[in-house]
Amino acid sequence: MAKAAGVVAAIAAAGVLIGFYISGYLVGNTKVFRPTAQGRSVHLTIETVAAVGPQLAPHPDWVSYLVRDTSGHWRRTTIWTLPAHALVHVTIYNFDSASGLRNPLLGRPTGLVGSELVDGKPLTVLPPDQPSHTFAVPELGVLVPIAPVADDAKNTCGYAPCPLSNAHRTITFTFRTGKPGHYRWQCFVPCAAGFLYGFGGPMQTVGYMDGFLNVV
Amino acid sequence: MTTAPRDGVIANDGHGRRFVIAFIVLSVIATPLVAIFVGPLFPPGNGSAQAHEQVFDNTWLVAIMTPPAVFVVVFLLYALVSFRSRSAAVVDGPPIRGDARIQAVWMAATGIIVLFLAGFGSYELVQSGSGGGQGPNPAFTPAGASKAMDVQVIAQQWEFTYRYPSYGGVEVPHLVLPANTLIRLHVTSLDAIHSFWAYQLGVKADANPGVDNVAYVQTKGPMTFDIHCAELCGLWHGYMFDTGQVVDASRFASWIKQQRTYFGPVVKYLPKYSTIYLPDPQRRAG
Amino acid sequence: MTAFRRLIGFNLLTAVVLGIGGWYLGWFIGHQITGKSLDFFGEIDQNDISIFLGYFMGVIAFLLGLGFGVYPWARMRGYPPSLREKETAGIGRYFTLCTDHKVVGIQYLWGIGLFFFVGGLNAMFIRAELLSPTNHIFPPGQYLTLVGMHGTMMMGMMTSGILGPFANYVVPLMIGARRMAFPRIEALTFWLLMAAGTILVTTILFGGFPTGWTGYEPLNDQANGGMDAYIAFFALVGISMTLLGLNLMATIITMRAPGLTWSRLPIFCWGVVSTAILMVLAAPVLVAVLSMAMLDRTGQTSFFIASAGGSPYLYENLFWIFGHPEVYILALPGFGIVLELLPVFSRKPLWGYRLAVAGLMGVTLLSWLVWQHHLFVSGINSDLRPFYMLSTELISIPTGFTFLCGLMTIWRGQLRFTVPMLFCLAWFFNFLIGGLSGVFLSDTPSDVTTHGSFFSMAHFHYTIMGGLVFTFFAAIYYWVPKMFGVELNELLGKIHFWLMFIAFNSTFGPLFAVGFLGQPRRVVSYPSHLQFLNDWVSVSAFVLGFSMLIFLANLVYCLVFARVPAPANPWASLSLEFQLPSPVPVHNFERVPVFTGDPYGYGEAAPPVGVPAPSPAGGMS
Amino acid sequence: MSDIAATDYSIVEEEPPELLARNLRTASHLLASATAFFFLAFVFGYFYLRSLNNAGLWHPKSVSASQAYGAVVMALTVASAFLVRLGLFDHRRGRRPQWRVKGGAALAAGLAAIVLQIVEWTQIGFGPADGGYASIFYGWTAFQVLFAVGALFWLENILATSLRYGKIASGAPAPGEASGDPHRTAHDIRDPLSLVRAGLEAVSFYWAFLAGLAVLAWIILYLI
Repeated sequence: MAKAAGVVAAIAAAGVLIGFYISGYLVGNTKVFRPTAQGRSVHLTIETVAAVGPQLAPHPDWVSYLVRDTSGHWRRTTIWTLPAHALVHVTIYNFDSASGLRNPLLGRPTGLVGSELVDGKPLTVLPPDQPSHTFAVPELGVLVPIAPVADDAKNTCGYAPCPLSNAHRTITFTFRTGKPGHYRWQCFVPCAAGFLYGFGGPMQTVGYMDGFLNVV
Repeated sequence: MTTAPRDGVIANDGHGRRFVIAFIVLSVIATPLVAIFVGPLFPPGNGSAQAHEQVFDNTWLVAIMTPPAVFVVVFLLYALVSFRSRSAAVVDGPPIRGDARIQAVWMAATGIIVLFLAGFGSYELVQSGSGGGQGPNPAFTPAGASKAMDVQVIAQQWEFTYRYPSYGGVEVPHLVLPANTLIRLHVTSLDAIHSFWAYQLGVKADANPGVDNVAYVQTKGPMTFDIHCAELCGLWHGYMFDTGQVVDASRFASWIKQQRTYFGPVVKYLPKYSTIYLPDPQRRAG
Repeated sequence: MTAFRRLIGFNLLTAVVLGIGGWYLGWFIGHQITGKSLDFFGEIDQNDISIFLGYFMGVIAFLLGLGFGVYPWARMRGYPPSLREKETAGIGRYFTLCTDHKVVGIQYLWGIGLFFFVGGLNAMFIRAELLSPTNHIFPPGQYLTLVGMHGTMMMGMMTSGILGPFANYVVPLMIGARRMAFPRIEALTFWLLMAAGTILVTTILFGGFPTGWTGYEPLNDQANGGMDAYIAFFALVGISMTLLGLNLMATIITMRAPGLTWSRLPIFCWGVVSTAILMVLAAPVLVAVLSMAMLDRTGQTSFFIASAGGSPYLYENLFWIFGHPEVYILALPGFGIVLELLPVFSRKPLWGYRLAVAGLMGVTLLSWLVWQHHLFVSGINSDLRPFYMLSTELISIPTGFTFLCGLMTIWRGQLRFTVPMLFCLAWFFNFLIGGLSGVFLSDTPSDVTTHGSFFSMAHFHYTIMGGLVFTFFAAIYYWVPKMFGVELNELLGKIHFWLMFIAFNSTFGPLFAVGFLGQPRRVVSYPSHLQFLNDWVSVSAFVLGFSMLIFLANLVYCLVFARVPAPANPWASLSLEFQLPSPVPVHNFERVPVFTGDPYGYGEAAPPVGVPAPSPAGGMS
Repeated sequence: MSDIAATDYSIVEEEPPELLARNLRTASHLLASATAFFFLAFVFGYFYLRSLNNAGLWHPKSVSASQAYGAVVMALTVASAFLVRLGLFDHRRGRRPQWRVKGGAALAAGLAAIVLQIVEWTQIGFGPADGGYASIFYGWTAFQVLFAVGALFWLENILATSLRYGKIASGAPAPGEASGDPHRTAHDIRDPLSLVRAGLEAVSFYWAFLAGLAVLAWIILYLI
């Protein structure tokens, strides 16, 4: 009897350990955000920040994308559910300064409906020393370079969430989602300072500079 | 080597002969069947001269390997059925400790197979480089390599882009190649190691930072092909895929013209065409 | 009072407490050296120096807690050493530094088994993720960590999978020795391995690592802090392997009983010697290359950064100079087990003993000359490819010797299909598939398609899982009755075998096709037309995982509940370890045995085996 | 699993006294092989990176190691190994006091080499970040120091045993002195002086091997 109890206890302990182990791998998921759609049209409001801050993430110094939810709060989630064959109108407020592209090709916006507007002016190409980030969905051919806040700007944002009263650039553009699928999006600017080739940390962790578009 | 009695001396009951006959008969039947029916199923198809060679090579390999496979499987089946112990008590078998003749035949047979395989593979490789990346100074080039068209594949985390040095050094995000042309692909990387795998073209070449990895491919007719990254390169390795196209010459000309117009504004910002780029590592330095 | 004293002595509990304390001390010191004030890591909240110092000081404290400090401290002060420590201290000796090679063998069996199941659990998660062509359970970064954990855990831990438990346990018994040459080093190899495995599991706390088991640069340098766990793990495993190989080699060279000449040495010991040679020579290269990677991550060096005067090729070359011998370190003990067990269950002498030894040694030698076949499309030395193609394919000649000797041993035998025999016979089939598929990878034109795809993954699972894990289980079923003095249930064993064999082939067979159809390795997402094959593989993999549970159930049932005492020689083997009572007395032999022949004299009028003149040692309970 | 009751040790034969010497000799050879392969990685790295010279940063002009420090460190290591070898000859001839003097001098020379190496790092004028050569230089010398510390620790152990039993002609410590357990006396080395000879033979070989590696390091890192 004692033996059986011991074995049952051992199995239970193993189960707890395994559950704990799995949970270690599942924590990296961020919550899915679903913007409200009007027919075949969706508005997304995003901000890109130089440091995500201690409130929103375990790594306060990492760069990150944030998205504005329906109640107007900035949330750190990069998995967005969007309707298929829809027009997505995106507004990005960028609070970060320039990092520069390694491949200047990626300064040319592609795959958009209409053109990319930076502070209301259409953009043909962003010179390679300027982008602070890009918003890119390679499978949809979408690539949007994001213009930087000037290095000498006043009132720059420290830790996110950043209010619009801080120095920022406004980028607006529209793209079409296409057929249902699970598309990754990422940033192509080596903006993860302190990591080799600027591509570690936030650039390799979903929830900061990478995410998914769940097109349904 | 050994002084123990030879197999036949113990009991000349025909086990050895029966096995050898079964092996020969089954090999003779199976080998051509495998070569004819399994061989053509092998990848990567007939998308390029290199892909075609690989299928040919794979067909030969599988045909050569059929007899050894038949040997081991038939041997095991025969032995397990014939020599299973039929008594409940533990009975010893005959104390055979070796046979120099069998050993010599085995060594000769495996040696011949191995040398043939290596010779055959080398011959196939030397002919054209077989579509693999060969580094900056390819040792094995196909005929007419000096007139090949250069295309640069630039891998970065996590996308391939392509440069056409003979068309004003324009860089584009998708690969289109002209049909029936010998292409010299220069594969390089701007950060981690990637591997450019154009599956239907039979091309695979690692993209290393600071290295010009050259692979030759002779395209055939118009087709589309899949491109994957085949070397673990970080978070989006599994999503680093794309589709490329082979189109006939006139369509290629109009396509490249269109690309030069669209990407015209960015060409002036591109670095001068070079076989390698050495980006600033942006170390975690103080 | 004595129970309390026992708790605070040198044991696992003390070691864990001290280890955690040591970790925090190292972490703290690391932050003092490179705090944010120094602007060394100014912009990231990741301090690799802290993590490494934490791991190394944690390991040192852990070893001190186990009592490894006593001996060097005594020697430093000039005291002569005691040869042995804690041999007869009851159940507690399994949780501390113990120098009885039989205790270390059993420690290894449980320790390795634990991490083997952790590695297997990762495989289940990987296959669960691959049920769907898109990412759906684990985030892609965590998926890569799972892949890396599975590969690294298996490669690192199972390297000692046979040498750890079985060579440590039976080699001294087979060669008529009372102990290993260096009993404390033997214990050290085990505890280092346990510390290493624990370190690897902690990678998830620092963001995991994205590189898979190969840890290629420069991705390695770019990765999160979890990469440091990989580096520390593999470096410790490398040190453990070097010492394990050194100890086994020294034991076999110096401690063979009288009459046990090299030509009478049991073939398993030859397998151990060949493996140990590779361990002693290859593992230091691994430690060196990981040290370089560590310096790149912490010390600003640029061994592997092309833009700063280094080269990622340096890593690839050095890693595979270790890595290819490493895969033979995994395979060769399996050869030894198969050739050792077949005579017992065929009731025939080992056929072609010298050829078998030549095969093992030939593989050992040739495995050094083949490493660039991993780099056929990497763009280095294209003119050397015919050479590496030839040298790689030449390995099939000595491997063929093993096949011939094994096959001819069962020819005309009196085959008894016991569970260990079934696992050995499965080895032939698995290794045949593994070996033949290897030809596609060694042939450069064919390798262009198969390299880096699921084909190569299926190939090495056939050789390593089919070659090592199957023989690992053969060894368990063969020697556990000797090690624990308890019989294992044969019916459950056979169910385990058949389920495992069928599920194994059903898992990895289709993966050849998946690779040929163009699915690269280590992807979280794949073309949707490959979903059927991937789902088939996943379901088979779950059955494979379930077969392991049957094994566990068998083990628990037999060792905890049934406890049927095993006879001293359940297999009627002529090998020396089965001439001893079960369990084996502490000092193995009352009198040193004298050999007059090898242990394979089945069917011979006067068995030429040197059975010692043992009266089972007195004082046994 | 059932526990095994204590075996009656008196029935167990004693091990042949030369076994320890054989074990240590084998181990020192194997350890030297392992060490050789460890440093082989650095030798390979040196010539590989040198031949590639990526980004022209293999060996920038500003990077030059100090010839004086390098030569002195190498010479001290070699001298130390030579002294150990001389000490071994003394011990073989039974001149135990002379061996102890030479052993102490060897220890001092070895420690001086390590200290000088550390001083060199602080004085050298380039850091590990300065290209391929600098990486190899720092990596190689750092591990050279680490291995030297290990070998010197081994030498110190033997010297300490030798000093502790220096006064007696054939050392026979009190039963159980080593293990602290009078019931396990059978497993003490009965004659610690035999241990000194075996250990000395082994450490002399290994330390001479490391000195050879130091010469190799000097040739590769400083001369060519």
